[in-house]
Amino acid sequence: MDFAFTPEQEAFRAEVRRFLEGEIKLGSFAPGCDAWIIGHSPEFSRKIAAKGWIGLVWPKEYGGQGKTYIDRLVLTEELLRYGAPVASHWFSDRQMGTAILAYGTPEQKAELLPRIIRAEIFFGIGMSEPGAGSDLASLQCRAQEQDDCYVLNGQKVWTSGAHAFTHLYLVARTDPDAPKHKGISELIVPMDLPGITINPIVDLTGHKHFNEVFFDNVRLPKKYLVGQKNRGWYQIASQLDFERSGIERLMSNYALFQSLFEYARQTRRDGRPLSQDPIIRHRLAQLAIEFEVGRLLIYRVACVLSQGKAPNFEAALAKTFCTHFEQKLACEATQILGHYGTLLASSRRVPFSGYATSSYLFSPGYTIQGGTSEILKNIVALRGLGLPSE
Amino acid sequence: MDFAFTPEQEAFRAEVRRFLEGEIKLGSFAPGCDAWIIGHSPEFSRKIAAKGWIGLVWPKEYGGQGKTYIDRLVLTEELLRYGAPVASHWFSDRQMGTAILAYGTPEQKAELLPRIIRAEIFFGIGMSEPGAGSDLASLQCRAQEQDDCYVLNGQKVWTSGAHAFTHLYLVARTDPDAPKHKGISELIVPMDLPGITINPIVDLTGHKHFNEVFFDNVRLPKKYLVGQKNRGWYQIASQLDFERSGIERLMSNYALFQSLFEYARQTRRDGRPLSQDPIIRHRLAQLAIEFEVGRLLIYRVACVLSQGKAPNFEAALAKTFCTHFEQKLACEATQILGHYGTLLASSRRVPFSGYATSSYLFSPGYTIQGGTSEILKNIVALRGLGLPSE
Amino acid sequence: MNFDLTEEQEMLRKMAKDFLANECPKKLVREMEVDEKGHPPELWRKMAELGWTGLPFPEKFGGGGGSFLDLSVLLEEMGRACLPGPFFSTVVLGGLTILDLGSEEQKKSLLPQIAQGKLLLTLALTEPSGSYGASSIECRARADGDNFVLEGTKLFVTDAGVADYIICVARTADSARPEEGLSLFLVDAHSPGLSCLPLETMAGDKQYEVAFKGVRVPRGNLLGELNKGWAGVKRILSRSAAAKSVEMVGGAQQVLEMTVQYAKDRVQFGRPIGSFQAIQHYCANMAIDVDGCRFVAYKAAWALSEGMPATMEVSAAKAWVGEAYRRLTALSHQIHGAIGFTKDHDLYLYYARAKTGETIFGDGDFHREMVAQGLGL
Amino acid sequence: MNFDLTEEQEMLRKMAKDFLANECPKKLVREMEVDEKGHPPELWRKMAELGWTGLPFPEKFGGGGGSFLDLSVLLEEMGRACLPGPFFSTVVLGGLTILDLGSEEQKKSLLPQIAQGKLLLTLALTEPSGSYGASSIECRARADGDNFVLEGTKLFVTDAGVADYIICVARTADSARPEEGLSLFLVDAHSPGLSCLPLETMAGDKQYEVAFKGVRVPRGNLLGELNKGWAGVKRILSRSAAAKSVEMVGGAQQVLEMTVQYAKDRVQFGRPIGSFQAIQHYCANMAIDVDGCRFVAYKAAWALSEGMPATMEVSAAKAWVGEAYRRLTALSHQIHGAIGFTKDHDLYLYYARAKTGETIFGDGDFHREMVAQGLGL
Repeated sequence: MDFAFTPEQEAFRAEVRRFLEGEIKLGSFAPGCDAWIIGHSPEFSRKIAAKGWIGLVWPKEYGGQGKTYIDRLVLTEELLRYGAPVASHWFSDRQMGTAILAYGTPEQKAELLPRIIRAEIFFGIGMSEPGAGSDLASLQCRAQEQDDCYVLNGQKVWTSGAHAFTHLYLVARTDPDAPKHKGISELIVPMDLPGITINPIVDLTGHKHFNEVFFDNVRLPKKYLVGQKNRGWYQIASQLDFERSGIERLMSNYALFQSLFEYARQTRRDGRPLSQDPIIRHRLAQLAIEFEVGRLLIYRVACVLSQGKAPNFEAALAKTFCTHFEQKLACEATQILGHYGTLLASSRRVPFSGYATSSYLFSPGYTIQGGTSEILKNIVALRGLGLPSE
Repeated sequence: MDFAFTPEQEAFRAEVRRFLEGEIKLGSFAPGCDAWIIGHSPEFSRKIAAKGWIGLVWPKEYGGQGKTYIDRLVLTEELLRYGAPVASHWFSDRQMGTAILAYGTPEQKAELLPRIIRAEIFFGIGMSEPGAGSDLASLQCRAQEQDDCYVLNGQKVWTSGAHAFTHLYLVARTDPDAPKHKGISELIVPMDLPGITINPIVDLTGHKHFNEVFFDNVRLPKKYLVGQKNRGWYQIASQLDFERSGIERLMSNYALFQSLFEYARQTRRDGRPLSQDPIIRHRLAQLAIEFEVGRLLIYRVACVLSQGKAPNFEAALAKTFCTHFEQKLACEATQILGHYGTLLASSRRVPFSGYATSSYLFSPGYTIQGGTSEILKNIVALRGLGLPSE
Repeated sequence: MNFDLTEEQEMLRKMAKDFLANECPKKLVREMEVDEKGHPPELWRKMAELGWTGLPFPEKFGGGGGSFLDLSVLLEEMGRACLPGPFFSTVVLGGLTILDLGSEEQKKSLLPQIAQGKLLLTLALTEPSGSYGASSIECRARADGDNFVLEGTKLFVTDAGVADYIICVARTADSARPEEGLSLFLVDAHSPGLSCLPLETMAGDKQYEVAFKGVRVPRGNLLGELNKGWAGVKRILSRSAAAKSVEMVGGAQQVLEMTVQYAKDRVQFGRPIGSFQAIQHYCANMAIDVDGCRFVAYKAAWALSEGMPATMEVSAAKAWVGEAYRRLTALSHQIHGAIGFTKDHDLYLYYARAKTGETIFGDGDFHREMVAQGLGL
Repeated sequence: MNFDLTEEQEMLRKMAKDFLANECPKKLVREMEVDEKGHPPELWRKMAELGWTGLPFPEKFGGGGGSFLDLSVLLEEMGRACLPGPFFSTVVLGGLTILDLGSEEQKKSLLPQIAQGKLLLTLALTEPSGSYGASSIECRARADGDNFVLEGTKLFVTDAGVADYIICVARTADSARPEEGLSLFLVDAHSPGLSCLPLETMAGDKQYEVAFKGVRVPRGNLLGELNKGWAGVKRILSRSAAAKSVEMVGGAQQVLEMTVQYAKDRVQFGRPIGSFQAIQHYCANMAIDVDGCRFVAYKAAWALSEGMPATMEVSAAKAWVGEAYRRLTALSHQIHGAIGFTKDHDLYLYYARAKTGETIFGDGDFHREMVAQGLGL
């Protein structure tokens, strides 16, 4: 066992930090919560790309760096620590590129991976539908073969940042007559095709990064099919593990976490710093401990990946724990702030940029998106522990 | 709404208290935890009977007092507060007499109720079997009609205090060919019949009040059938509500609850009374609040009963909450006691009679016996909220 | 021992529920979140006509002669409906304070106007420390002839923007004990030197920062005894915490109902999600919490209604209900899944109010400390 | 970053697991609960032969030259097996303390004997206050010629009844700061004036009240520097808390495995109870806790093994693992239902040890305070 990073990894971390601090000084971004979901900045992503930090673990032949998943962990941990606006390339880097590497044709790899790595194209995910949430396999969005195209009709929903992506990684039904798990395919959809309409959904914080996406006879050339037709359900599983295992499930609100401790040290209430209130000390220490436990659960997944193995229930397990932590953080932070914890970011008198309130309003989604905690616990029980299904 | 007791009820409460304090002074018992389960004292039960406090709510024609369920609440609350040894008559008073009143023949009522009320006979409950726990309806204990008897064969388990009761209220299978819910009957079994063997089970605290009870061709006269043959499953439901709704689900450890507060006030650690430690204050206050919430949930059931209505999901709901409280109490108490919370009652240096340790060891059973919390939550969801079954 | 409402109270509840379902749909609630006033005057007029704004005042002051328990029934339904506007501020914080502390003359002049819906009030208690202890009051009032002159800043003053009068708690004398030397003043909200700056909150309630700069208040507007205001403030806090608790019960009840309905309607994996044991147990947990909240909150309201001291009952209620309501809205979010994660969904309204309700008039930690003191710890 | 054990450690683990499965069945564990000594000398001899009692000592002292991490692997399996006896006391509390604080001469004379299984040790730290702060040490040692004379009472001294030496922490000088003036002594357990009275505990571990009445200890038995013992005690507590944490991980792992197996085997309503979603989610919660415990505990052990200060790592581990293990055994009880509610069921052993493990060397509250201090709160 070794819980330390290598000197090379530490040096890499220092390099990432220097870069990000430099960018903050330049005013290229201000640290924020949930920046990996809502912080879209193609310009910033291009800076990241210029550093070679997109596709860090991908093969060099496509422009990747061939580094390990531990290196990627170091990178993503720092990007999250600084709340950098990395949403544009996040999904591509986390799971789409990996899916293309696993199932794409040589042409797809050659065409798409270098462009992802150069931050020329950005991928979103089109999975959920109004009738297909946890029960993803019941999705109804149709992709019907017609000549040299798939004709797309239907609706996706809760599509993060749909307006900001150049491409959507879509799961659609290619065989309506097959059993529901056996008629699904994965497709890449350029967002500039005619027939795509995007309707924003306003989330609890007032942001509009979730969307409904409608497809009305969208003609998608067949070359955009990824992997085997009708095998999408089986291809998607590993992608979901990537979706669930990243340290963004723990550190979405790192800006809040850090600010809260600072606030508790510096703010006096009833004649002493908040941090001297034994109940608040206790709450903060417990948060710090849970953060540490969550971090280790995520590190473990990176270790599994770095050994070339696929994470399985470990990703489900880590996401369940960590997203619960994020909700608890939001809840404790707003409680410690008291009245101040009800003020919106836009309000006068709001402490540390309203992170606490934003986080309280955004955090219900953490245990839902990317697999609800219930589905994930089912996975841990069935796949991880071998319990019998119903 | 009225959360107060009437002056008559308060006077009754005072009378019960005077009596119990008198008995303690006389040395007839020492207050203890779980005394309603493990405190068997036919002698003490006869004193209670002499006061007219068994069958308080039953009709006067059988020797009862015809009082309300609120009166009974007052009585039971005080018996539990003082940890009086009332196990011998508890089940009879709580649910068996009521079941006989509801389903018994006139002869059964005339024979059994006055004897229960006079503390001449004591009933235990024979429900669980090795293969029939939560799934009670799968019970296998057989009662086969033969001449003027039912011939009993099979096994019961977790039978509280079987050795100490004169009668067992048994659920047994009278029709092995019917669907499982439709072949069950309720029977009264005098424990002195030939063919009954009792094997004690040692619980976590070292007590032996749980038992296995074996029936080997026990010949039970038919007059001991209660209600309709093969309708036992349907008769038993209301009995279970009585089993679950009493304030013993909250106050089994009242001696611990009370002692813990006293201990915290009087014990100094690190230079101040434990009660001045903000974390401990917080924990104790929360316990007090949860106790109050639990008490109200139980009082509500008594109110329902006192209006002549049957409690339903309300009993399941109250038991779930209150038994959880009891476990939390044990857990918090042992934690506050620290090292002292690991000492057995028999040890030197043990604080307040080892209530905390005993309670920690006994409390896992609270959320299991009388209906597991999972079964009870199913009931709340299905019966109370009308959610669809699987 | 009786857990039922009286027949009259049941009628009041039903009437209130129906009225609010019609007159206060969620569309209105959302509109009022971004409305400067925060309530439609027309609705206020109707509530006054129904006698709600005067419900808990004696008939001789133009009120309905109702009890605090009657008022609680109304508040519960207001919580269910997420009623916007200054009812709580005017009636609970304002009117009941005047009824408690005011002189006969003050009551005669003000309570009938409140009952008629002509006067809006609020309370300015909290200061930048955000806490509820006596030592947090730094706002000062010094005597100057026939006036007192107020200096200081109050925060989180609900509905200050529409209030006609603001009851301000200020320090009128120095003392070693922070509980001594406090007084309450009925301040004309349009006094020179008084300014209101809006705060923006997640529940869209109308909170303000109120600055007092040399605000002159006539001696006659002193509420209660000079320098002995703290006992009155404690009673205000007690009433408000109990009132907020029953209001939250209404919200919790509504969240339970809408969640159970959704669990019955929403189909995944070919069956209603409410048929999954995990969802069933979540719903059961919510039902347990709703009942617990209801009883503990109403017991506090009942005790106050009966004129009992009720400190323990109120603190138990506020500590429990505040946290349970928040817990319950979080569970509801989990059951609703993504669909609840938009501002257009009603759940948002309750989720935000649960957090606000948990904080205002003392959170769980605050009231646990009250309970600890009450227990002699 | 590597979460795997080395090949050698995996071998050690497998060997330990197999050995203990054979040599330390639950029957033995139960027998030892009521045995006065608390362990079978034969088993001790075998463990010594395997090199376990000397594992973490340098080879020059007759040890195996293993690291603290190697020792942790062994402790985890001991926790899984509920190994009775004085291994923890002798090796972790005794041997490692001598290795840390002892003079070269003390190490030479004692460590080989420990390694050979010929010497049993324990630590007498806790006093009637039951807490772990320096101010709780009231036991005194005054110099008297070539001796120190000990007076005082120690509580919860594990295995004192079989120990040959008891390391006693005593106050040797008065000081304004309670951390100053403390010293450690290696006390012959058979010294005149030393008496051991057994305490009875739920886990059946052998704890004692040890009274020192004018117990004379030669100056040469001072461990470490006079009056400067507290830093050493803190290191003892750190090692012990980490060691206890990995030991608890072994228990937690075993509880998870037996519970999952039971959920697969036990049929109710015509299906294995492990097919019910409520049970599945309980098991998932347990699995999450086991993994969390494992990593946080091993990180602490690793940090100590690497010679890092590790205060934060150890306190995070002990606070988390203590509470998680207890939570996990409670969940296991719920899944086992009535069948787990007898002393004959193995679950009892873990349930009791989880509670004891939560308390010893500081509970969650204690270690959260350590973490708070470490965070500069």
